[in-house]
Amino acid sequence: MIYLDYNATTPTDQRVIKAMLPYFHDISANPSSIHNAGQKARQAVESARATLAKMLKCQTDEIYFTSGGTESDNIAVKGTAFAGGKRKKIVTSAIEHHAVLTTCEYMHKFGFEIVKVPVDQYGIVDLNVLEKEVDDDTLLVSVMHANNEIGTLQPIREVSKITQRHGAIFHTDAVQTVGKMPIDIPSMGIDMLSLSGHKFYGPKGVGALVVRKGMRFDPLSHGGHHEQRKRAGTENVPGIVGLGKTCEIAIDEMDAEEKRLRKLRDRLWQGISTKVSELKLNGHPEKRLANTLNFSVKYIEGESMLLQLNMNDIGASSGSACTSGSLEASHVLLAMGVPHDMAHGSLRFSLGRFNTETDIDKVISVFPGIVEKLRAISPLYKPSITGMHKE
Amino acid sequence: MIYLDYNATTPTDQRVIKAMLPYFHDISANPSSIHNAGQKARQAVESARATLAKMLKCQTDEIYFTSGGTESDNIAVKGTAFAGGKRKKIVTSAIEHHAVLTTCEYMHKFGFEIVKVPVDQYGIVDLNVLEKEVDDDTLLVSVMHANNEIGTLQPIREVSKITQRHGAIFHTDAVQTVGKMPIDIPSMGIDMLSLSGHKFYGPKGVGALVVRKGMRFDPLSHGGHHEQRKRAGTENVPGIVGLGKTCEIAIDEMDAEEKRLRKLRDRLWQGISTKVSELKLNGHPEKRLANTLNFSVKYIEGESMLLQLNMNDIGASSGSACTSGSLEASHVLLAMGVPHDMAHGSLRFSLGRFNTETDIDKVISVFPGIVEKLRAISPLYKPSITGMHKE
Amino acid sequence: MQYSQKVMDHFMNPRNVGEMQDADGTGTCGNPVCGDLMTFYVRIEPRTDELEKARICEIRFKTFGCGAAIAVASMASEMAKGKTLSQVIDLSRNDVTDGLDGLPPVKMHCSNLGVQAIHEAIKDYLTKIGRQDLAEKIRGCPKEEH
Amino acid sequence: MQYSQKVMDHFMNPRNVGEMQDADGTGTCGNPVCGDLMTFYVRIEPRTDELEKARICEIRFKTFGCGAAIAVASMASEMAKGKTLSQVIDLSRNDVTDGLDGLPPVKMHCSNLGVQAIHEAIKDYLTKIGRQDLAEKIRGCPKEEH
Ligand SMILES: Cc1ncc(COP(=O)(O)O)c(C=O)c1O
Ligand SMILES: Cc1ncc(COP(=O)(O)O)c(C=O)c1O
Repeated sequence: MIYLDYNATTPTDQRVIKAMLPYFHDISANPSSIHNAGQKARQAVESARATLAKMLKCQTDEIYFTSGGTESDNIAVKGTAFAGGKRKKIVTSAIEHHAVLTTCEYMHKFGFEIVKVPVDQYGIVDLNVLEKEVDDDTLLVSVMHANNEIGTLQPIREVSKITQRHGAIFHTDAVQTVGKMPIDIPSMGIDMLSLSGHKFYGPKGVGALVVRKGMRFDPLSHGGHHEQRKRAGTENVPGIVGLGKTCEIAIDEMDAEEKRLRKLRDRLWQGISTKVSELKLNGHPEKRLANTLNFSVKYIEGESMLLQLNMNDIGASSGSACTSGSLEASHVLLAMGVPHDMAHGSLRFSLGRFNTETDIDKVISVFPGIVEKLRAISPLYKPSITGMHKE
Repeated sequence: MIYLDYNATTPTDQRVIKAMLPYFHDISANPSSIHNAGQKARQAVESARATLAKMLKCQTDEIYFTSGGTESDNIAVKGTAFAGGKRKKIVTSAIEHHAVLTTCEYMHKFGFEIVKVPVDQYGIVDLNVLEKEVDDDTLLVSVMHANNEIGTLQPIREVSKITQRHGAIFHTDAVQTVGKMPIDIPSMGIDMLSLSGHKFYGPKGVGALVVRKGMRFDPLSHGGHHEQRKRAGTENVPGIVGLGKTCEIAIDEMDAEEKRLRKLRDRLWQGISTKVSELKLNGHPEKRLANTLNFSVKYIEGESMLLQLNMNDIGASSGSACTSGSLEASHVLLAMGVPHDMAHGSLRFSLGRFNTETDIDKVISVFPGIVEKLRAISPLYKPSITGMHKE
Repeated sequence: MQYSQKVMDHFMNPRNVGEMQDADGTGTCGNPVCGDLMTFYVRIEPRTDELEKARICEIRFKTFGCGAAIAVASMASEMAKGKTLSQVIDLSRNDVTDGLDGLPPVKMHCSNLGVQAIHEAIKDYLTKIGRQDLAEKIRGCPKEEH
Repeated sequence: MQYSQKVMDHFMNPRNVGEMQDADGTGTCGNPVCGDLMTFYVRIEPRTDELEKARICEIRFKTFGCGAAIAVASMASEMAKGKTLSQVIDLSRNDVTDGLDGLPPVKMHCSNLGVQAIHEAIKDYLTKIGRQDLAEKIRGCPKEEH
């Protein structure tokens, strides 16, 4: 299969698997145990923590290991909200991942006011609205670094500055950027940051929340005295070791990889958009993850394209409701003002480490036929009667 | 190292590692993706779920995968509490794992009354008190199946009956029993059950919460539509596959293993207690996990014994405060009425799959010397002046 | 999404796709907001109002929608073809789903659209031949698409 | 728990362990409830009340406690031995911790017990020789062990 769904998840790098392997059986004790076996596990965990800190330019004791991006996001939102204080407003954006969005909405139940700041046609948060909404009652501002569906990058520094002016906490979901582009937590003014291993060639089921010193938050899971008493549960040692190795590799390779993927992605869009009519690029043309291409195909629906691609051994994803088990189209595309039918007709190709030019050219050669076939059976597409449809 | 700390964590079985390996790289897509790669991952997850259901005699859709025992316990307590309803009382036992105990205590903040039912000298919950405390205002009763420190087994069926009489929900933390002894969720009257992979030769960072159909609970982590929308986050596919394999092995081997370990453990206690004076067995002599031996050594402290054992390449654990980073001795031993100094002087040997008679005999031969050495420097031990001390 | 082989077969090779310029009845259910839209065209023979006699002798459809929607439309068209109107009115979503060897739970809503749109086409036919009274008795698309 | 090599050395081979039947001063800090208890015995020479002259010429201890507690007692005993009372009174927990190349954060409370119990033994000595006034100026064990 030509895998073009790296934003959904990535295969674990073989070097990462190799680094993890000894920690399943040979060095498998509990890092909280005082015997030598436990201490070896402890050292491995702390050394991974140091690598993460190095990559993100933060302190080691600012890193809390979690089970993934979703848990990190939930800790950031619920943890800060439950930690108390007088502020009762949470400001987020309309295009957050559900791990932030649904979590914020859930906090309504606990008396918090939730404000979702709108985005422009490219999916960039409206800083004017943000500026107006963030006030001295605002506890938390959560705006993601890059959107997973469209890849659009947010103006993190500006959001942080507005947040700081009102003494609120700034959280960013950086699940899609960590390991793909440089991040400098202090200079970007980030108070809390979520990341997830499996989005950049690390293992699934492990992530981290970075919390700058001095921030108060309640644990999401209570229990033993792990992770500075802020995240209970026996440490997933192989997972954490794997995450450390993942970061080590990313530090070395991300720049070159970024350039390579941008070229491949642009080749893909170039190839497809010259061959297929009536496409619409979703997301910002430049301020966008180098590996992400999202566009809508007029008159046809996303899942049916995915199935056809799948029959051609190409794996991608769609912002169509039909793939998510709900009737709603992608909240991200709708928030950007994409009409419902075009939102249902969206496709996301997200590229990664194992893609080659040959992969891309295969997609370019196969895709037009798929569109043609599906448009032929679409009641919305009537070229014979109306000629070329326009927007 | 002679590892005798299996209740803290177990090495992952080589067969489990082997089962997991293909799911890191080769079959590594997101189970929510509709392409073939995603569907292969989905099938692996669902097949693991079926194995768990088989082991626990429950339905497949009653199983929710989590990141471990702590998370499962937290979902059970917080999820039920936050789901709403009029009932405002949570009844638990004084000897629960911190993942239950601290979590219950935390719920006080949200207006819940928490009652910790005391235990007898063997660590068995007082059913009379439980009977009195569980009432029509009780939302949840959480009593563990076997205690991790002393191994004592709780009268689950009786607790369940009392709970049911008042229409409350019965949760049991079975982290220490799943895979070690047979569990039949319906016939034991369990509504919710927590388990954790790394306690029975599965991977760390994966566990499950079993919830009988019809029980309402709020997710602990909100986000995508995973696990019937009750536990968001990209599935830890290799971990889940590993957990499935772990259960498969347990189904086959647990009976024979239980007998073998009981013999080894009794040999250990027999050997130590005939050679060392003034020991006290902690936990119930019979109603106890087959692999767990906990006792207190008068006049000396646990961690110092652990360090000496460690110098002899033996790994064990202790209920002493000194190992946990708090000044309090084990809440379990104190709840059983063990005096503070004896609680500080407790040791836990927990046996497992890779222990042999040779291991046990080594411990028996080394241990008396360690006790002698430490007693010689203890101000509490004065055999020369008072002769043999008595309780 | 686990689709049966039947679903995939109908999705990849949908039967009776197309339009019909001079259809006796046409029916459309769904809308692009929900991500599914189906239009059916039927030709009736004999063109009578006797539901037991009039048959769907030709049927065509077009679909905007997911794999399930396309397969459902194709399967429904096959099931309706050659049957009397009375038989077609008795067709249910379950018949279509069963014909496809089942659908994933999240896709069940698609299975309704197929028969609904065909029923809508029959209503259209009956209305056109002056039998609003009969047409009204048939349920076509639901008023509100959620 | 990551102990330094020095800690492990003192733990495995504690110096000056034992009791003293006719000690000039004894001091006990800690209690078994907290898991740490130390008793120090000191012999003073010359047995004067001049803090600059009187020296701890012999010292013994017994400890109930964790590895850190035992190592701390051993290190503190070595540091105090041969020193004048004035010098010993100036000894702090940090001196002991530094002498041991540090202790894990959770063990820092142990490091206090060592000097405190020796100070307590000096208080006892000064009291016995009739200098309560001097004894009162020295801080021994804290009133309440948490
Ligand atoms: C932007 C973003 N945030 C959060 C998540 C959730 O991360 P995880 O799947 O590790 O829970 C994802 C991916 O699913 C994501 O893309
Ligand atoms: C009885 C019991 N409950 C819960 C837990 C927590 O499980 P985990 O470490 O998988 O979070 C443990 C072990 O740590 C335990 O022994």
